[in-house]
Amino acid sequence: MAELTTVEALNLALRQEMERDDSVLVLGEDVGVDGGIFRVTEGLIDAYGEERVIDTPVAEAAIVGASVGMAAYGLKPVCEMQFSGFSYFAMHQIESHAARLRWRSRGRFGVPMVIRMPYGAGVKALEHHSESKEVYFAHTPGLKVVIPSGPRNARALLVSAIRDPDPVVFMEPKLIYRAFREEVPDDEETIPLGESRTVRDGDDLTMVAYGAMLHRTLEAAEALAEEDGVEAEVIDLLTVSPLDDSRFTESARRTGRVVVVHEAHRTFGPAGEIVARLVEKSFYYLEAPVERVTAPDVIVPFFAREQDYMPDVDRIVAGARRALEA
Amino acid sequence: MAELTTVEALNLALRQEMERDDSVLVLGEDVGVDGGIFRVTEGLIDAYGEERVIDTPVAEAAIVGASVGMAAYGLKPVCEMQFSGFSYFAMHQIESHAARLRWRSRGRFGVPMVIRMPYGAGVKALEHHSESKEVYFAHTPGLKVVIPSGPRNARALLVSAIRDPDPVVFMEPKLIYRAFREEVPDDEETIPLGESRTVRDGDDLTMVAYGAMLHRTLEAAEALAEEDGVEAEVIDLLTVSPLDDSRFTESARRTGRVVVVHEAHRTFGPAGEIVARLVEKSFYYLEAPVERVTAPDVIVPFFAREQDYMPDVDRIVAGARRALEA
Amino acid sequence: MPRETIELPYEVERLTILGEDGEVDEELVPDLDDDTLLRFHRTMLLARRFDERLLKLQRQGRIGTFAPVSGQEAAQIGSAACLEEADWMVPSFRETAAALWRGTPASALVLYAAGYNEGAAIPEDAHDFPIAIPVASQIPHAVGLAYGSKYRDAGEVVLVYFGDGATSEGDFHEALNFAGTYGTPNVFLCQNNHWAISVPRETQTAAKTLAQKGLAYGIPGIQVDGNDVLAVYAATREAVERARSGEGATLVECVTYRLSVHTTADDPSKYRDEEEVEEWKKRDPITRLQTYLESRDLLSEEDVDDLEEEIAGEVEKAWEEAEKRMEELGDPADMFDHHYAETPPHLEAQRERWTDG
Amino acid sequence: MPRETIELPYEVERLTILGEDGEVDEELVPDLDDDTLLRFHRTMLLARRFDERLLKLQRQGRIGTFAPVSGQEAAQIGSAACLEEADWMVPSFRETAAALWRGTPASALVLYAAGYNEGAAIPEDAHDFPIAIPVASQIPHAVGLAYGSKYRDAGEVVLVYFGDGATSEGDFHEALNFAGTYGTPNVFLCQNNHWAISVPRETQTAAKTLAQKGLAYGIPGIQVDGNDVLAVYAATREAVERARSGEGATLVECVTYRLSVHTTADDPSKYRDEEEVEEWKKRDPITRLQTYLESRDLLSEEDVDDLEEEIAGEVEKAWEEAEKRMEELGDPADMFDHHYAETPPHLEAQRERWTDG
Ligand SMILES: Cc1ncc(C[n+]2csc(CCOP(=O)(O)OP(=O)(O)O)c2C)c(N)n1
Ligand SMILES: Cc1ncc(C[n+]2csc(CCOP(=O)(O)OP(=O)(O)O)c2C)c(N)n1
Ligand SMILES: [Mg+2]
Ligand SMILES: [Mg+2]
Repeated sequence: MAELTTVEALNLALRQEMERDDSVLVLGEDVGVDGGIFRVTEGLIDAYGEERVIDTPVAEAAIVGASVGMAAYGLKPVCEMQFSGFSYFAMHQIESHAARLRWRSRGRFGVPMVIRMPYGAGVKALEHHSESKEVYFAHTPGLKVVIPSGPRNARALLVSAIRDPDPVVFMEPKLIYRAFREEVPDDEETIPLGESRTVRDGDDLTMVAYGAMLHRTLEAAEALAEEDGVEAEVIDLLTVSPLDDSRFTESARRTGRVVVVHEAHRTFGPAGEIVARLVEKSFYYLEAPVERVTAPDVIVPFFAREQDYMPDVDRIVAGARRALEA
Repeated sequence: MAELTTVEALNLALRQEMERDDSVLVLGEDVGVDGGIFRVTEGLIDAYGEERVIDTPVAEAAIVGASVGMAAYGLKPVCEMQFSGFSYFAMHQIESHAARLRWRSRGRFGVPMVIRMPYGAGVKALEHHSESKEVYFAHTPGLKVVIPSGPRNARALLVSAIRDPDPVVFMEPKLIYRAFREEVPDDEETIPLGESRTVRDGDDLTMVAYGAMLHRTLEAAEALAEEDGVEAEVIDLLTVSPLDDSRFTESARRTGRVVVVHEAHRTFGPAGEIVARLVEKSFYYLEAPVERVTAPDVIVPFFAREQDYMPDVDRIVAGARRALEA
Repeated sequence: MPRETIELPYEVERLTILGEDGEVDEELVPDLDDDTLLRFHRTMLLARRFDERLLKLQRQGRIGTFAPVSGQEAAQIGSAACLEEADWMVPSFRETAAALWRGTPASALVLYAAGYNEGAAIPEDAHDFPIAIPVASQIPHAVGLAYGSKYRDAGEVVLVYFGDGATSEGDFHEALNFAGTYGTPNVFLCQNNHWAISVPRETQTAAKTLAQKGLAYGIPGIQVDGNDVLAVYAATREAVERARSGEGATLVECVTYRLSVHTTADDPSKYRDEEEVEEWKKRDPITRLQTYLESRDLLSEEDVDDLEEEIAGEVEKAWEEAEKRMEELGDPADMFDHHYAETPPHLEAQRERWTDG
Repeated sequence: MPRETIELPYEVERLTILGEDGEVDEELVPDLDDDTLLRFHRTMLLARRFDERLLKLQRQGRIGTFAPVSGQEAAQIGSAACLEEADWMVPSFRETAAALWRGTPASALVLYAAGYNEGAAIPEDAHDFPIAIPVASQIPHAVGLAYGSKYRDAGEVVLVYFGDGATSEGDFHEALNFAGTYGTPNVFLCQNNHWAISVPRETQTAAKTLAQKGLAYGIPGIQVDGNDVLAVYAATREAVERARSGEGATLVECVTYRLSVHTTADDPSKYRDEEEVEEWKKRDPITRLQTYLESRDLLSEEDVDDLEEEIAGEVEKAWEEAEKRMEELGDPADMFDHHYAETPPHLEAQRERWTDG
């Protein structure tokens, strides 16, 4: 058991899976000698060699496309898009092949690959380095989309993603890469994909979040408890697709009031689906309009404005109060 | 005034705009000598020459990317993705440049381009030829997304899209390309982007649709009138982004019951946003859960199953009845 | 020091063995036994007749859009024949002849054209990829497969098909560049059939040959008369051997011609002259091989008649089998199948709800 | 008939004019007046000092990530200097020197690095594109611009910068192929600085040179000593003239070196030896030009001292100006600006709501 950052925890997951299974390969830009620009793949090339830890040319479509071929061959490629904002270069390979090859070949070729990508804002990065377009992937049948919220679940989810027989888009919130440490067991730990978790109990309000926003949401929940005497239940999605709506719709039936938080753009964003599920499954229990606290429909601004772009604790609290007071 | 199919009406729009403004150029695969595989660009090369009607190599990213450069230069490229299912090859150019160049250059370079793409199922086409991933574009700030529903509005909207100073993703429902004719005035006609329209009046139920699904929705509305004595108001979005929620939220306040219909996949699909807007703006008037009648979260099956995949009149009627009876 | 020419280890050759008149360059004729030559001929003829039959079925509205192979049989058979069973074949969307050679049942191809997903099913052990429609997008997969073969030291070679139009896509470029970098056992087989739908080869690229594009990736390129099954075989064979012996990838450009429509949705009269087609009909790869086999007394007119009859029966049977399969595939809810190894709950729920109406 | 070599109209040359020791090949020296040569030197030095200052500011946490230009000044100035004002310059993300040559205020570059969108603002008449971060994605834009110039018969040439890594991206390929097909007036200027972050040139592609990739598109390619400002100028000048006279595009590979970090987020000690850097420091393009100018008595040690002082002032002023601008840019609600020519109602509503909290 060690106190690890999310980066270290992800590295542990990769290392242990590579150790366990020689069909696990890592590929991407700068993942080898450099150890990944965020150091997630640090040291892997020394341990497993350049055949298994592959520094690639700058070519996202080929990284994903070659991974599809490797996966069909029976390997388990874990490929990296250096930032999620560059994954659009590979969108056709993701949508048209990674997500479809099992289906197209009627089960002959599964595609057990993971596409890792740092995503989200908050680390003062350049343009395109702070994107949250998880909807592109979550709206694509055949994919799974996983977004951890801390070192321990990041590690356990990545292990599950690697072992999953289907393609998983694994989006890593940059903001929590090094923001805090958590105890991460040395021994194997997995979390089933497709299950959300309740992080905080409460009966007055339901708050749904994931990734880096979970922490701001939790802070907001504490503030609400302290300042308003309101106990919010906070749910961490962990897997965005397939979306586990069992917890948040159940919670909403108890609380009647819901806030959804994400740093993706508002319109046609993830919260829309969550609201739709709430309406479908908990309509008669809703006492107020579901509040969406999201980034606005603007391109992520250069970093001087990024904290203004992202939902912050104040905005989440304000959204919660609107839901509570409506 | 002539009775035109949607294909002919789109051709008319292109022709008249090219005639009027020599900065309008058309480019794409097979748009020249062949006249487009659906004949939308038929005859343009004869009238305007191969400098203005450009047959390109098979390279979607370059088609969009070169169009961005042309638009910045001061031209008005109307480029074609042969099918929307191949637009993912250009996703990075669309997201990272077409949508951003005005913003990035702080207004110096507008990007007055149109990306035309046939979309949707129903014409017995091959894999990838029946896609409805409008959410990819609608969730992308900086773009506009337009989806006409018939010859007359297709023509008027395409003219508006060409004259628009910003990039417009113009998605043409293949199913209505030749399904019916409409009177289309010879003289110029435009429809402002960003405005929905009411196609049928009613006070019992609100139905929201667009593209090819509008017609099935209208049929369903007639069936409901006849069989159930229910008068449904039917709203045609026309522009999916920016989304005009004024009509459907107002209508919902009158009817209390809403059905949203689209052929895109259900989860994280367009209806989610519509439900969220309804919850935000008409919550207290909603008498029943909003019903989503959509394609399921499956890859568009090969064509033997495509009619099963798409919402049909029966399913829309069934959805409406659920909304009415809830 | 100043302005000097850089020595490039590069040369593009063009190979023809069997001339248009059926004459051969004896020195270059590859070592092939009579049976194999006859199998070449038979499969080429089968592909042609099958194509014709599909065209009719399409015109009758009994199947949907498909991409005819007519004219490209030599390019496909000559190349596919170089593969071992364990080697991998990665097609684009026009590889009917290659698929038949590899053992894909013709009925599966009919089923595919009739709009049934099951037509794309790949048998459990087959090392064949399903049809890939997005142009050039299958090329990176071939590199990934080849990487797998190399990593596992399996000795399997991966041959991937694509067209002249495909060479313009970014995926072509990225994939060949990967192959150059990693020395993967790939054969990149370009069927330059002169057209990408309505766009002629000259508009596709200003390069004189497509073979020379290999230079960009440090891999050899060769141009072959693609209607000459012996030349295609010889060149691909070399490429396969290079790959198998660990020397890396090769780009083989087969210069051939699409004698028919692009797909059944296409009307070539819009963009090309019938004369051009007539010219190419004279170079028909099947006639050419047939003349050669006749000249070697391996085939008689009678044999061909028998063969035609046999093939007609085979084609008929394929259609009947496909029809039967279509009936068996009665349940449209099968559209929910095969998205994930295990169907997730939301999809199960959708299937149930869908089935209930 | 059989196996013959295809005549390819292709040759890749390598050009050096100003040697590492400051000696020149007199025959090849381009016709440049003394003032221009001195401006080359001044701007190269300015770019270097500006770089150094930005690095300090970044280490102090006063600006964010940026990509230093050090080592590539000759490649950028020698090429940018070939453009007329009305010609177009399309940068990637490391073109500080070229931008300064083209008249971009240094303060704007600081503002950009400090995370303000206004730092990317392009003046109304400038024919310069803003920084493009997605590797190679700016290359197709350059082809579109050039198409516009050709269509309008404007005589404007479009020069686009990119790195060695960029040649692996599909966008590079598709764009150069378009240019070959349409004969657009483009100059494709590749700064091969030997590294793409941590990936060396040899891993990037198995091609011997990057210049030879032009062959794939039927356009000429030339390799230039990229630390030799005279050679860069001469080669680019030729390419610009070709383009301007309607003969189409050229690929120019400048062989140079990234002396500094990839960006300030990068730690090169992870992947390259300091010795390699030291080797390249000996070929510093500024020293080389300075030696030459001194040998021609165009520059003295004193001149350089004066220049250094002047430049130090200029750099200081840029920072002060940028600081002032940052204060003026007080309102974070400006993040809602410039998405559309006219802000649509939903975005106005979001801005209002956002401003209200
Ligand atoms: C990415 C993509 N863009 C466009 C299409 C539409 N399309 C189908 S085939 C084709 C031309 C392909 O030409 P070529 O590569 O020469 O192959 P051929 O059809 O001649 O066999 C095009 C543009 C497609 N299938 N995929
Ligand atoms: C599409 C894309 N993928 C990845 C990155 C991350 N990245 C930034 S620069 C770079 C390497 C570029 O190398 P090169 O083209 O040689 O340019 P240099 O940095 O050497 O100037 C990478 C991979 C990016 N910006 N864009
Ligand atoms: Mg072709
Ligand atoms: Mg570089």
